[in-house]
Amino acid sequence: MYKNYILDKDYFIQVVKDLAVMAEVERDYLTKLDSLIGDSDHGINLSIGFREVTKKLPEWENENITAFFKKVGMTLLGKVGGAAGPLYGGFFMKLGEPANNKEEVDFGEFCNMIKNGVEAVESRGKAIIADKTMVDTFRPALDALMAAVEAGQQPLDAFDKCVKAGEIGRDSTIPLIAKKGRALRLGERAIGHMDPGSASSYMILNIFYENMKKRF
Amino acid sequence: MYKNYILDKDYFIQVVKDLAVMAEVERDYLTKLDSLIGDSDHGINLSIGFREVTKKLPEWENENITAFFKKVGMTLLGKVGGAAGPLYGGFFMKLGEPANNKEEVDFGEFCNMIKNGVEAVESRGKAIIADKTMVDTFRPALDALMAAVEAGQQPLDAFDKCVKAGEIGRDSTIPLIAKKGRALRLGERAIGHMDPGSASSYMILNIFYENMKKRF
Amino acid sequence: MRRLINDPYEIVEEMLDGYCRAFGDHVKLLEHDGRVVVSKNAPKKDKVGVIVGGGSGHEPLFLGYVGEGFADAAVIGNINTSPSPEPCYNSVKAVDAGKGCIYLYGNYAGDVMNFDIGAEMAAEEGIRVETVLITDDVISSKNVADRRGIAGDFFVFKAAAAKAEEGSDLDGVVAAAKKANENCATMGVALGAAEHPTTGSEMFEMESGDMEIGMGIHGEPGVRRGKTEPADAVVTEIMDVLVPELKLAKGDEVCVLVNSLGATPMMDLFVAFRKVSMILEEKGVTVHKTFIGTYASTMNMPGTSVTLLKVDDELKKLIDYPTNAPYFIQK
Amino acid sequence: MRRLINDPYEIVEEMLDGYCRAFGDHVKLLEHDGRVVVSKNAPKKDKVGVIVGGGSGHEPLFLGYVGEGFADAAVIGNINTSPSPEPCYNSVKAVDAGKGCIYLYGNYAGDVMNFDIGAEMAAEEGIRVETVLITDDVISSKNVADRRGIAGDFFVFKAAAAKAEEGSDLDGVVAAAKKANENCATMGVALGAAEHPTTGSEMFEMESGDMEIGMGIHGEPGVRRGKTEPADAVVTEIMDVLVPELKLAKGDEVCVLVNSLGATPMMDLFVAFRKVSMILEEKGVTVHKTFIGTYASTMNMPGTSVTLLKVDDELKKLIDYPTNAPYFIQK
Ligand SMILES: Nc1ncnc2c1ncn2[C@@H]1O[C@H](COP(=O)(O)OP(=O)(O)O)[C@@H](O)[C@H]1O
Ligand SMILES: Nc1ncnc2c1ncn2[C@@H]1O[C@H](COP(=O)(O)OP(=O)(O)O)[C@@H](O)[C@H]1O
Ligand SMILES: [Mg+2]
Ligand SMILES: [Mg+2]
Ligand SMILES: [Mg+2]
Ligand SMILES: [Mg+2]
Repeated sequence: MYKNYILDKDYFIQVVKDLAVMAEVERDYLTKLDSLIGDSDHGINLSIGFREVTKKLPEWENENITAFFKKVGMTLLGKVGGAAGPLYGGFFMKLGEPANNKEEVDFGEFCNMIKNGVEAVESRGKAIIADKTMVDTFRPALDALMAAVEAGQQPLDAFDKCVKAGEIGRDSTIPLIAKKGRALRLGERAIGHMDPGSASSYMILNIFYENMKKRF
Repeated sequence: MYKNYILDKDYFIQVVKDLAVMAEVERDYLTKLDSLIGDSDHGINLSIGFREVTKKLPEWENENITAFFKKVGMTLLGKVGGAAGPLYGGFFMKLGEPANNKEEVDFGEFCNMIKNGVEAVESRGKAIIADKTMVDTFRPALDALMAAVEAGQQPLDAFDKCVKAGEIGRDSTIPLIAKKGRALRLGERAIGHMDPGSASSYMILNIFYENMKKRF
Repeated sequence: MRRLINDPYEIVEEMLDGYCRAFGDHVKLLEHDGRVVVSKNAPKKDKVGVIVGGGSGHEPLFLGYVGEGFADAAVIGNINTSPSPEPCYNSVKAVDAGKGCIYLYGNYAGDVMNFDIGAEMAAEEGIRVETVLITDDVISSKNVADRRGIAGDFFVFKAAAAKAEEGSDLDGVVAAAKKANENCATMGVALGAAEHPTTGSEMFEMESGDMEIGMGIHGEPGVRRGKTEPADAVVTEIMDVLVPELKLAKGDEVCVLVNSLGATPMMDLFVAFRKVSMILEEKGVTVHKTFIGTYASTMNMPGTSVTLLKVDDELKKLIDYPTNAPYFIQK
Repeated sequence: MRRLINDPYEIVEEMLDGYCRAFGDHVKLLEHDGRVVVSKNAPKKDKVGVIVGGGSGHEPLFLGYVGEGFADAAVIGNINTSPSPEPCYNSVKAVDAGKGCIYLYGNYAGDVMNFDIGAEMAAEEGIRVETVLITDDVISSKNVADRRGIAGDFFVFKAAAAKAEEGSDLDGVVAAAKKANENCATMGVALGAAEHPTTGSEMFEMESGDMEIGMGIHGEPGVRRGKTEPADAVVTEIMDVLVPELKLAKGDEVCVLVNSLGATPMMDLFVAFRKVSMILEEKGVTVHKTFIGTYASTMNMPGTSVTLLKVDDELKKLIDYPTNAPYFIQK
């Protein structure tokens, strides 16, 4: 069904490059979010991780999609630490698996990649919806994406739904008390603040989307 | 010649009480002066010293002038430390000596008291005019006082000369490079700043003067 | 920013290089992993390996306590960020002497995830690694298991390390660490923020003259912000939490740690200890040993924490055990 | 103000009370003079009395170095202010064992006046007291005799105290102190001001992001103010002064002290030492021993100083001499 909608290595490389730019541009904003209910480093953590990714990126140009994202994920896991290291490390390491060592995937396969990545975050962090974490972005985004695919929508429509649901999910963290992560101990003092990981997760999904618009 | 101009214990007690008030009111101003070319504590030092003096003052009410100022000076010496402790401690300890254990002095004897006090500062600190210290206030003030006495001037006129000369001396420290005290190492960076000790010395002389005006 | 640094993205590597240049007779960096500080004595024959770690920015915490009679290795993360799994695993490989290893670190989600992966990797090679999470920050949660680890790290590390030195097996070391952790309670107050070298600015906003009770050592928000009160009042508020937490009663003995979070004049720590001591005296609680200084910091955050460790004969012996690490020497 | 205090006019007394409560097995206050901290071992039979002192606010400087193998007494002044003559004299009475005493303190006019009166009072009772003024702050004056004493105090105290422990007579102790002082050079940089508890505000104005090279440990103005440069550049500027000052050449040996003025993260000290070490390495100068931490502070002033002590066999032995004072323990 999505056979004509192909995402190749160039697409994914561009996404990763854009993620690295995002990590710099949004570094202080994400860190500021973390300062209100965490430990003021979420943006810095991503920047540290993606700087390392950027440094190594040229070496990975000949890898297939599975191997490529495994390296991206391993690099984040190894360089970042904290909660974001294993979570986003896991996300990217698992992202490539459904690509089955190929050089390109169609949109349907890509959706399975996203699914695999999100599930990695969930299984590593054990967070569920309304715990005030990145899962509040990822899970509804994934559900919306899968529902749209199920309904046979066009890729851009489907991914628009995905991103929009992620955005709503991200904003849904604002009134929550946290059940996971550093904000957990804040109790009611966490209310009124957006979870930094939910914000960065939204940015990540959106970069996949923006690049997709240039393709489809 | 000055036999009719009597300064009694009450006068000196009032002077010391006013000095204690001055030390509080001017604490931060004198400290600020010291922050520019010293170590930011001259006003604090005086405040610490005169708080102790105030605490003990009631015990000293029956002392004669000599013993009274000895106690004031000893208290400053013991409580203040730094440069100001020995210098003002010495000033007050020696101030009372020419009063020869009496309960009151005439203006001529009082001038000798001032002379004795100033000389104590000079002999303890070994500073001379233009070293950028309290001597720049005290020495010209003393010289002006003695000249006026020599010329047979009225007490208030004579002490007015004394205080005015002290004020000019104080201001004369502004353009100087320091030869003594902490400002010594500043070289040309001391230029443009008033010496804090010369400022407090002027205040001290002025308090003697203001109280004298209420008597004569 | 009021800090003297070079490239903030290199600060951890430069710090570790400087540290090992300074204290090369005590420690070295692992050749193949620049985030693991290992004691020159490790692995020590027939001794359980004691591994501590966490994010940078808490110095001397973690690396300063690696050395003779103390920890065998410290695993170092980025600023305020747990180390990643690889160095956690590498530290085990470096210090294990066949008797297994213990991981000791503050209870933070990030640290747990990363150290756990390290432990799994070690387990795959048949090396047993046990973990004791430190949870001394009493104000951080009602639920003990959710509490953070802060300055109490020092006491837990010390007790476990001494137990390992005494030749105990891993279970014994775990038991000693747990016992120290259970008898340890800390509460802190922040008077301002640390400056993060990467952003070049303060980690959160706080007006001069304000204080925040219960703030974490990563600058995590505490429980109450208000005007700074006199030292004696603040210490009293802290002791009113710590004393019942440890159920201290007449005749009990404690060790006390008055800790600077980084930018507190030592003078103020002595003033604070004075009140701690007076309150304990009043309650008939004896002080076995006092530690005052920078033991667990948040870079240049102004603030102070008070830790009490309730001690019995065993804990006293473990705390008193001779140690010669660069930032904790005891005869 | 970002400090936790009570009445600022009581702060020195409260600090001393807290200190002696904490370290009562090492030191005590003189019963009849609350400004003299005396070692529990003093007077030590047949030993020259080693007395250090100066204003408060430099902790652990002065009181922290009183103890076994180190100073016999510290005389404590108000904040940033030399002690008055009486405690200077009382300290001599308390520690003199018939072999005379040495006064060691930084070269400040106020300290000289007060300690000199103390020495005169002791002389009247036939007790010989010699003074060695410490003048390690190289940038404070071209004229060596006019220079201030700052973090180098630590090395001079250490050398003199060890010499006294070895049983030397007063002349020998004086000679050791002079030798250490002559071979010692310090230069510091401040990045901001300390907050004075009495005024409740910063001791001078300095914008965040500025630095002042050569500022004194009482906040005395230095030689140059400008934008804060990278750590390596600042350390290089400092070393460019210290190395020629001590005429260091290939084959020479030094001890290094990288000192926090109070509010410097330890991380930054290690980064600074890294560059010190690299520069010395390049010049073929060996480091005998390194000290990094808060050794001489200015309450909560952000800033760092670097001290080099050029050592020969005698000085090495004196610096290495075992010590057990609350703020300096060495095996
Ligand atoms: N158990 C978890 N599951 C999912 N996400 C989590 C979990 N714990 C924390 N997070 C996410 O991680 C974010 C914090 O990341 P970061 O600041 O980089 O790490 P750290 O908390 O270690 O400083 C939080 O905002 C939250 O979204
Ligand atoms: N040798 C000296 N002779 C006279 N006055 C001096 C001398 N040294 C310092 N002073 C005076 O002392 C003042 C400083 O006093 P203070 O700040 O209380 O002491 P400190 O310098 O010890 O901090 C200077 O401003 C100067 O007027
Ligand atoms: Mg964070
Ligand atoms: Mg002064
Ligand atoms: Mg973190
Ligand atoms: Mg002073």
